[in-house]
Order: sequence, then structure tokens, then C-alpha cells
Amino acid sequence: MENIEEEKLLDMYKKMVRIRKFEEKVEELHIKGILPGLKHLYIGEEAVAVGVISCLRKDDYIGSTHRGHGHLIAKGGDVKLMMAELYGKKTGYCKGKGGSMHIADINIGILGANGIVAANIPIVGGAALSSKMRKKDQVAVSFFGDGGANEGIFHEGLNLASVWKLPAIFVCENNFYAISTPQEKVTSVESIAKRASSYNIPGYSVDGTDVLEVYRVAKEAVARARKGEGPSLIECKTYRFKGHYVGEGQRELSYRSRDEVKRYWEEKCPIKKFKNYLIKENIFTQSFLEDIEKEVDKEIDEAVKFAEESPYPLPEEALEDLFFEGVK
Amino acid sequence: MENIEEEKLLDMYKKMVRIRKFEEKVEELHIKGILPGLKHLYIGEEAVAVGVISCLRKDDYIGSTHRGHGHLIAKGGDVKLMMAELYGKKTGYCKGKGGSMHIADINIGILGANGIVAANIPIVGGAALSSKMRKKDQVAVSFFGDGGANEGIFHEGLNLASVWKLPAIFVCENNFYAISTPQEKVTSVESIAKRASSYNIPGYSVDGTDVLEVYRVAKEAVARARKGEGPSLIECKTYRFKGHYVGEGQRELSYRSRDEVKRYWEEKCPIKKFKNYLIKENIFTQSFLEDIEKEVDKEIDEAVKFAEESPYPLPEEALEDLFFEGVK
Amino acid sequence: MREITFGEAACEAISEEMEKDERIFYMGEDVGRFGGSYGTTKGLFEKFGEERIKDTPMSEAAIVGFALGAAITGMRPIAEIMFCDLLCLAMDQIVNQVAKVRYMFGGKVKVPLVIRVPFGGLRRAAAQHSQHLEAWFLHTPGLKIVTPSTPYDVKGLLKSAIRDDNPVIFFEHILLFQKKGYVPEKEYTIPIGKADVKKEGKDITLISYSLMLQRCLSVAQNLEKEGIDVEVIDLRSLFPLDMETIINSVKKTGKVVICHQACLRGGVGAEIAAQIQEKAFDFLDAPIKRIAARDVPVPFSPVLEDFVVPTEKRIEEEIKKMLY
Amino acid sequence: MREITFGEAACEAISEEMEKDERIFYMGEDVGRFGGSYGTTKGLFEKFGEERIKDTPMSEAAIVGFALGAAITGMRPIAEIMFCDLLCLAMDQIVNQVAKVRYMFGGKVKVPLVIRVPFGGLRRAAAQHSQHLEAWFLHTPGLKIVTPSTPYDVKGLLKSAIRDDNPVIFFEHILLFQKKGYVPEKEYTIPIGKADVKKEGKDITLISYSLMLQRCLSVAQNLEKEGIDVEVIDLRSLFPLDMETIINSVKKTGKVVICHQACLRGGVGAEIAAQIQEKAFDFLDAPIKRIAARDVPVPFSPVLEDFVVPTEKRIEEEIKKMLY
Ligand SMILES: Cc1ncc(C[n+]2csc(CCOP(=O)(O)OP(=O)(O)O)c2C)c(N)n1
Ligand SMILES: Cc1ncc(C[n+]2csc(CCOP(=O)(O)OP(=O)(O)O)c2C)c(N)n1
Ligand SMILES: [Mg+2]
Ligand SMILES: [Mg+2]
Repeated sequence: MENIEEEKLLDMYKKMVRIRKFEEKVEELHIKGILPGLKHLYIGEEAVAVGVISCLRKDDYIGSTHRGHGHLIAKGGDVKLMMAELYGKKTGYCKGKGGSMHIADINIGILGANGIVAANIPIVGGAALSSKMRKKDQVAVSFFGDGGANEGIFHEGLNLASVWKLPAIFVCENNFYAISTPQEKVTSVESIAKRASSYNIPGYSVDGTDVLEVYRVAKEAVARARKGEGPSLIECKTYRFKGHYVGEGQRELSYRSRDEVKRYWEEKCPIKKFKNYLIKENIFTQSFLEDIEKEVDKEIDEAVKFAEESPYPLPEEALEDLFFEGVK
Repeated sequence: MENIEEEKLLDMYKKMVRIRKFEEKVEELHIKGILPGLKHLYIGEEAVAVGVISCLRKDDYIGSTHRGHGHLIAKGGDVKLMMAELYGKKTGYCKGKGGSMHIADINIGILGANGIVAANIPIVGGAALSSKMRKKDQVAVSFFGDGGANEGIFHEGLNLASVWKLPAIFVCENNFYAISTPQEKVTSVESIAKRASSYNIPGYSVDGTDVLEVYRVAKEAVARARKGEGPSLIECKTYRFKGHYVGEGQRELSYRSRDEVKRYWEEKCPIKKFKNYLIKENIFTQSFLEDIEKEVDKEIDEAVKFAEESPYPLPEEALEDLFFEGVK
Repeated sequence: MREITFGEAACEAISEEMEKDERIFYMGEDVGRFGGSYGTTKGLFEKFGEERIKDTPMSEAAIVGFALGAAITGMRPIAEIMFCDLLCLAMDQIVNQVAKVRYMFGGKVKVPLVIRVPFGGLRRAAAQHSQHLEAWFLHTPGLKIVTPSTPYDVKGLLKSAIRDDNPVIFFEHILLFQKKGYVPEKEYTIPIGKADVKKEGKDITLISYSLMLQRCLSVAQNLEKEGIDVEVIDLRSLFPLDMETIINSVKKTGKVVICHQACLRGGVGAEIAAQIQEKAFDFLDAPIKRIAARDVPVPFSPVLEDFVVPTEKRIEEEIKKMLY
Repeated sequence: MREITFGEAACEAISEEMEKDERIFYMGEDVGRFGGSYGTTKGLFEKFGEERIKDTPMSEAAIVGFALGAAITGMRPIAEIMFCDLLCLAMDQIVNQVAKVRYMFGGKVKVPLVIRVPFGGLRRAAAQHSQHLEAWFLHTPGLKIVTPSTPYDVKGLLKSAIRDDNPVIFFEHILLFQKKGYVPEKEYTIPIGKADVKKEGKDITLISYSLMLQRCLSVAQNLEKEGIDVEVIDLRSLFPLDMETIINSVKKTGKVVICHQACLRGGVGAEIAAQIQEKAFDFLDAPIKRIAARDVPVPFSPVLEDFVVPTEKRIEEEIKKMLY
């Protein structure tokens, strides 16, 4: 395989761990009743966000989803501000107005998580259009799920991005379920990547639990986009290790068995796989990687502390931030 | 070629002529200022509606478009009631409430023309679902244009029809323009038929000015649907001989040349082609076919007479027909 | 007296109707074995199987469009849109097709279609999962709009909606699903278009529906103790809108407060206020007061959302302001 | 005094702004060489080329979504939706995205986006081509809504909309495009949010916008001759809504008629009436009267459409009813 410098590999590993530990903390705090609202965990899918976004520059764009924490962290999102937002605090990314599904940070190209599935597709397309019109070489990446690939906007967005040859990349996180609905039961093609042919763009289907495979393919697509050769569609086959949302509980058993989940944990955990690889290849030692993990634990604890200690917004602040230069 | 009995060929020819003459009359009456509203003529595309619908039974369904007169006539629509509707008379198909873009006749399976492009796709899908759930073998056909194939609902509709293996046929009338916009300029694939692969259904691309070729392919798709083998996508390459709407006039020159239109008239007129074929093959004599044409002239004149002599609705009738068993 | 939850009552209505009429079927996202994201179809899959309780792809426009096609060709579909905000994805099919086909076709087709829509802010679900868009449909001729507030009402009204030969958009508040209440064992229906006076009173008329109706009712009960006699009208359906019941109450009290969870500007309260002042101008002792969500997207943080959405405290204060 | 058409004035506004600011571009269906289905972009393609005047596929949701993505990343798009009824296909992008992103993100992004929407019944185009859906957006916090009625106003308001850092939905009546009127050669803008008293009067306040404003104005001129002094207020924008101008007029006249082409129920008139009775209750001598399209889909036949949409005759009669 083409060589990836250690520093990069370390960054990738660290980000995957950061996502995992952030999500585990979110789950814990939700179950304790500390975090309000809806949360969709990225646990099990870390290799997709990290693999793809590791190919991007800070000024490139991403459009994220309802299951967005992983994308945001991979793009460089600050876990303090994220956690504070999940707490509904004034210091959060959105001053408590957005919550889990609406975190954005335009300065590092995060165009926002999005509560409407597949809705980021045209928005990302528009960012790619903007990059092209401004004669920049910024690339824009849209993440969406297997369920999202059946929304009409998927079709409109990919067609237009292709017609205008935009520097956009469409990453389908196929975790085989849309809430409870199995992909094969509601999707006319087995592989979402096949749909690329309807838009005359390259389509790839990769093991989304293998961060290096994702990275390699994404790199190709990003290079293509930067060169002005147009969009690509990448399907990453991955798996959601937790319920659709935190608190789904027993209902999960109505669509998948404990065994199925267990099997994925054992065979497909992207972090375990990547860690084993790094150690086996003598790139990093086990203890070194475990020190990294401890560092991350600290970060997360600090994020929680920051959030805990932050003030809530004042009720009246609900009336701010609607219009630029307010309008009543 | 497989044999089509004379009676059928005659019926097809007569319907094509009926469509042509109906549309010519509509154009004339519009230009004279007699007919109000928007009208989109089917002239030049007769072979599509007639070729496809000649494979259908009376109890099969069609969903039509803004350019719908041809579909309605091919499915057995009554030109008297159609003309009266275009006049806005009480005796029209919709009592004057619908006009050109909303004529329907459920009794013969016409689920309506539709002013929203591609909007009939899911409606036709639902009729196919209904046929299947009622354990009937009725087939449902959706017509839409090259422009319509870029609407999100195209994607949602074909995916669901395929997933549920419904007796639906999706006929794309590719006349190379959506109003002024050339298909190739806004469509990521050269042939719309290619998009069938995204839905794992058969896709055909045929010369839509050759009624027999359309008929042959449609027959295959209809047989498939009736047998419960699922939907098909048929792209019929055709051409709009007139402006997008009656009265477009000079604006047409902003997107296509007189020569282009002239060339199609000369080389591709579906009626001329079919007529020559019928004569060359000694199926019918020229004079016989011309008698048919005269018959049709009479029908159209009678339709106009009927419409002319019909009363307008009373203004207050605008308040009727909204709810079944009215609601105020 | 049997007590069941709002959600159970709704499923009972569907189940009873489906048993009686095989043309009825149900389609939506995760409505099958999963039982609906909010429990809208709990137990129905087990009873009727996947032929009649259909899981769909994530394709909201297609869900409504397919249901419409089935409705005009002999079936009686119930199409679920998982939550109100998602109606935005199906507006063409709902507004340009479902609501208009019968009229456009000169009354020559029936559209026995129920579009079932859970809604409801106050779940800390933020701006894209908390909207109450019923006012849009009030402005869309051709649809009936139903908004039940109790287990008893949801069962009786949903049955009527399913039996109706016209399209009905049926809004159920997600926070009501667990609410328990009296629901008779025996068959009954509630006609769509009649408001229900949930509490009689002579001092002031308080008009609401869905979850806010419950808040209004408890405010009214508290005020009772202070000797303030509030009449609480549950609209039950927004169209047909029972102005007769409203006007009769206004003539009695002369004072009106309208409360809904949708934002104020352009909300249902505006239409009702406009009609009241038109039809009962001389009976009004004071301006009609509208209490609604403030005119911003629904924010996430509980502190903020609770400021935006009408609270019992706010309702009570407004009522007192009007009386003193 | 230079007279040009409404359509020319609008194109002039766009052209002048595009010359000054290269971040501005235009996208929509058939807006290029064809010049827009209703002439919305006449001459712009020739001047700015296909890079800045972009023909799109028929993909209304994508048109708005792409424009939004461009708007939050440094461009200033004008996205045209060919006619109002088609907004139904883009509601998720408009309502759940465009209107909310700034707020959801805590005010950390600007959305300089104009959604330009020709509308207008009375073209015998029937139910799916004649809707006036502006009331939906009044109920959607986060959007400004502009509805000009004259060539002078459309130019000045469109310029302000293009310069605005907030999303603006801009409605132009198709039957106004050919209307001629005075438009100065020299640069000017009109602020969004100020109503315009098109005719002063003391007997009654007549509130309208867009095409109906013109009908109201000619009614007012006729009544002048009969000695009835009507004050005609052109709202110009529905949000921000200039209640101050309205209330001042009501305090003077004590009588109000509101007229719009959208259907009555749940229309903009309801909100205005509700606010007037709230803010000027004691100044009203009579119920506020709303004149609007009747609550049915717009029918095709001229006989029927002319019965459904407010005519000058109907407006005049209602005014007289209120005065005598
Ligand atoms: C357009 C839309 N439809 C429905 C929903 C409700 N919903 C939220 S997540 C989800 C499933 C999404 O599945 P997928 O796209 O595969 O993403 P995943 O959750 O599996 O990561 C659904 C149906 C929504 N938010 N948006
Ligand atoms: C969804 C939608 N978008 C836009 C329009 C306006 N419009 C009417 S016909 C038309 C072009 C349709 O092109 P196509 O689908 O190729 O059909 P054709 O007119 O060529 O037969 C457009 C843009 C519409 N009616 N519906
Ligand atoms: Mg999934
Ligand atoms: Mg075409």
C-alpha cells in the first residue's frame, strides 16, 4: 500500500478514539438523564468519517447528518464546544440553540449537522459550486446514510453536481439500516455505489470499517475533485454498533439480533482493527497507543467539566440570532 | 416483425391522426383567442402515446402530463368532452374546473393530466400498488419528459416501484428539451434509460417517432408487468414539433433553429412515417387512409361544435366539487 | 371505566377499522415490526402483516403520492409521515395533488386518504423536529385537519378520518402518546368538524387543541379555585372549523384567548381571531389574545424552548391580564 | 420621466447589482438565453454569460439547496423558482434549511440569499399554476417576504433584497411584468419593512399588496369621485410587517379592509386582522373585513376564476357596505 506517514496515522487513530470516547460519554450522560434531547451515536462507524476527512484540508467543506458527532470531530471540531452544546449551554457551538443535530463550524468547513436526512446533499453541492465559482480548489463532502440514498434530493443533488462537474464527494454510510428498516428491503440496488452510473460519475464501494481502505479511496476521489474532474460517490459499508438513538433499548431487537451486533463488535470494530494493524506493523507500540487513549480520556473529561461549569443561556436569548442585524 | 392485426394498426393510425388534428385545432383556436389558458401540444410525439397505450387494456391506468392531450386521446378520451373542457365549459371533463392540464377520466383509467412535472410518477406507482393489492393484473403507466427525469420524485418513485415489484411502466418522452433547456445540458446521462440500472429494472431506449417500435417494446414491458415481474423504464426519443406552449413564438429561436425543427418535420414525422409504412406494406391504401383522416376531421369539428354550443358553468359552481358530500 | 393511552387508542381505531375493511392499509417509515418511531403502529404488524402494514423507503413524497394513487383506484390508505417537519418533503403531493385532484377533476374522484402526522415540540429536538405546521393546511383548500387532545378523542376522530371519503391530515402530539384516559370498549366515532367544550365557564373563552389544550385545561382548573370561570374549547379539528361553538361561547364571555404551540405569526390563532372579530365584533369586551410559540425556530436548550413555547404560567398570566 | 415595465425594472435591479458585486449569481430553470419563462431574466444572459446566469435541471429542491450552500460559503445567489406552486417541491430546503440555519447555528453564519418567485392567478392556468402561498412563509420565522406592486417598487426592493444578508423570498406577480411605470435612471433602493401609503384618505383603510394593490388603488380612485376617501396601504413586504403605518391609518379611519389574491382561510389577512384588533381595538368602528380568493383551488374556466378571485366590483361593494 502507498505509504502514509506516521504522524498522519497517529492523528487518524487519535481521532477515531476521540470519537469513540466522546460518544461513550454522551451515551453515559444521556442515560444518567443529564443530556436532553435526541442523540444518534457514531460508534462503530469511526473509520468512515476519519478515513474520508483525513484526505481533506481545513478549508474543505463537509455536510454532516443527524449522526454527526463523528464527522465534526474528524474535521477538527472542538469537543468542549460540542459537549457544551449537547448540554444546552451558552458556551456551546450554537449557544445552545442547535443541539446534537445542528452543530456547525464554518471556520473549519463544517456546514452543519442536519436533522433532515440527505438534506445536506444540495447544500454541499452548493459549497462545491461556490468553491468553483470563487476559483478555489476547495472540495466539499456530503455524508448521508443508506436510508438517505432513497430520498429524492439524492437524485437531484448528484445529477446537478455531475452536470456542473463540481468538486463534490458523496459518501454514503451504508450501515444496513435506516432506523429499523433493512437497506435491502427498501433499496432497489444491492450496492448504493451502483447508482453512480445514473450520474455518470465514479462509484466506489469499500469496507467502511477499514480506515485505511476508506482513506485510499477517498484520496482518489478528493484528488479528482481538486483537479476539477467532478464528483464521486463512495459507499462505505459500515455498521451501527448502538441503537439508532440513545435509549432505543429493547426495540432494537425488533430488527436485529444481539448476535448480529455481537458479531460485528468482534469482527468489525474499526478501532480494534486499526489498532491491531498499527501494532502488528510495528508502527506504534501498544503502550504508546494506550497513552494516546488516556490523553483522549482527559480531553473528554475536560470537555464535560467545561460543559458542566458553563452557564445556560438566558431565556430571552431565544429571541436572538434569527436575523443578521436583528429584525423584530 | 411480430404480426399486428390490421384492425389494431388502423386503430393506431386513427388515434395518431386524431391527436394531431385535435392539437392543430387547439392551436388554431388558441391563436384566434378563443381558448383561454396554457396549452402544450403533443404534435410530433403521437407515436409515443399511441405506441405505448395500444398495449394497454381499458382498465389499465395512465398518468399524464402538462402535455397530455395525446395520452388522453390514445387511452380513449372523448374529444368532445376534452374540447369542452379546454373551452372552460360546464360539459367538459372537469366541468371547466381543470382545463388542459387536469383532464381525467377514471372510468377508462386516466388518472389525470398533471401540471406538476413528474408528479404523476408516485400516483401511478400507487395505482400499480392498488392493482397488486386488489389481486388484479391491471398495469399502470406513467408518462413524463426528459426534464421530469431530473426531479427527485423520479428517483423515489422508481425505487419504490422496483422494491415492491409493482406492475408499473415509466415512459420518459425524451424530446430533448425542457422548455428551452437542452437535455444534455442538464442531465448527467446521455440516455435516460441508463438510469434503470439504479433501480434494478429493465431500461429501454427506442425511436419514439416509430410507433411500431414503441409498441413492440411497450408490449414486452406490459407483459412483464402483468406477469408480476415488476416495472420497466422506457425512454422514447421523440421531438416536439411546436413551441413549448402555444404562443411561444419567436422565443423558440433562443434554443433551437428553424432548420432543426424543419429537419425533424421532414425526417421524423411519426404520422407520415407510419402512413408510408402502411401503404408501402400494402396494408391500407392511400385513399383509405385519407378517408380515415376525413372522418377524424369530422369528429374534431363536432367536438368544437359541441364545445361551442355548451354552456359555461355558473360562477357559484366554483364552490362545488371540493369535498365529497360537501363541507363548508 | 377502561383507561388506555392515547397511542393505544389510536392503534385500536386503526385495528378495528382494518378488520372491517380490507381496502385499508398503512404505509410509512418504520411502521412495521418496529411499530412506528413514536409507537404509532404498535402491534399492528403482528396482526395484519407486511402486506397491510408497509415499511417504506425514506421517500416522503413517494409515500404520499403512492397513497394517493392507491386512494383513487379503490384502496383506503393511511400514509404516515414520521413527524410534522418532514411534511416539507411531501408538500407537492399533499398540496398540489391530494388536496386538489377531486376539485380539478370536477368532483369525479374520491380521495379516501388519511395522512397521519405525529408532531410536537418540547422534546428538546430542536428546530427541525419540533414544528407545528397545521396552519399551512388551513390555507390549503381540500384537506380536513384533525388535532385530537385526548385518548377518547383520538380514537373516535381517527375512525371518522379513516371512514371519510376526503383527504384528512391527522396530527397527533408525540407528548400525548403516553397520556392515559377513558376509552369505552364499545364502538364509537366522533364527527370531524365539531368542537368540544372541555370545560364550561362564563368568564372567558379559552380556545386550543392538541397538547396545549391540556395545558389550558389545567390552567382553567387552577383558576377555578380562584373563582375564575374559564370556558375551554377543544377545537378537535381545524378544518372544518366549528365557529358556531366558538361564537356561542364568545357571546357568553365576551373575552377570548387562543392558544397553540405553533408559532404566533400566521398561525391558526390568527384565522380564528379574524373570524371572531368579524362574526362577534359587538360581543367582544377586549381584544382577542393569542398565546403561541414565539416567532423563532424552536431552540434546543430546555431553558430556551421553555421560554419559546407557551407555559401554563404564561397562559394563566394572560388570562388574568384580560380579566383585571 | 422614464417609464419602463415592471419586468424591465426588476432585471435592471439585478443587472446593476451584479455589475457591482461579482459574488452575485442567478440560477433557475430556463433563466439563461431563454430569459426566464416569464421574462424574469430578460437580457441578463447576454450580459453576464452562463457562468453567472445558470440554467438548472428541473430540480427545485436542489436549486434552493445549492443556492444555500453557495450563500453560506461566500457567494450571494439569487435562486429562481419558476412559479409559486413549485415552492412545494423545495419546502424542506426553504423552511428547514434556509430559514433556520443561522438561528440553529447560534447566529454564526450569514445567508445572503434571494429566492425569487413569480406568482399569480388570473392567467387561466388552473389550480397548480395559480397559487399565492406567501402566508406559509409568514408562519416561517427566518425569512423576509417581499411583494412589490409597481415598477418603481420592484427595482428598489429587489436591490435591497440582493444586498440583504438574510434570506429573502421575493414574490412578483406575473400579470404585473408588463405594467409600465416611472422608474428613475439614477440609483435608489427601498428599505424592506416599510409599507407605502399609495393613496391617503380619511374614510377607510384599504390594505393590500402585489396585483390586488393595483385593483384596490383603482377602486379607491373611482370612489374618490363619489366622495369616498379611501387610504390605500401597500404593504410592500409581509415580513417585516409595518404595523406602525397600518395602526396609524386605522386610528385615523377606524375602518379596515384587507385584500389579497391568496385564498381567505389562513391567509396573510388573518394575521393582519388579528394584530390590528389586538393593537387598535378601541379605534375600530366596525369589524375588519378581509377580501380574498374564495377557499377552493383556483379553477380554470374564466367564469369560475373571476368569481373566485377578488374583483374591483367586489372590493368596491365591500367598502360601501362598511361605510353605509
Ligand atoms: C427526510 C427524513 N426522513 C425521515 C427522518 C427520520 N429519521 C431520522 S434518522 C432516520 C434513519 C436514517 O437512516 P440512514 O440514512 O441510513 O442513516 P443512519 O441513521 O443509519 O446513520 C430516519 C428515518 C428524517 N430525519 N429525515
Ligand atoms: C416540477 C415542475 N417544475 C417546473 C415546471 C414548469 N414547467 C412546465 S413544463 C416544463 C418543462 C418540462 O420538460 P419535460 O419534462 O422534458 O417535458 P416536455 O415539456 O418537454 O414535454 C417546465 C420546466 C413544472 N410544471 N413542474
Ligand atoms: Mg443507515
Ligand atoms: Mg422534454
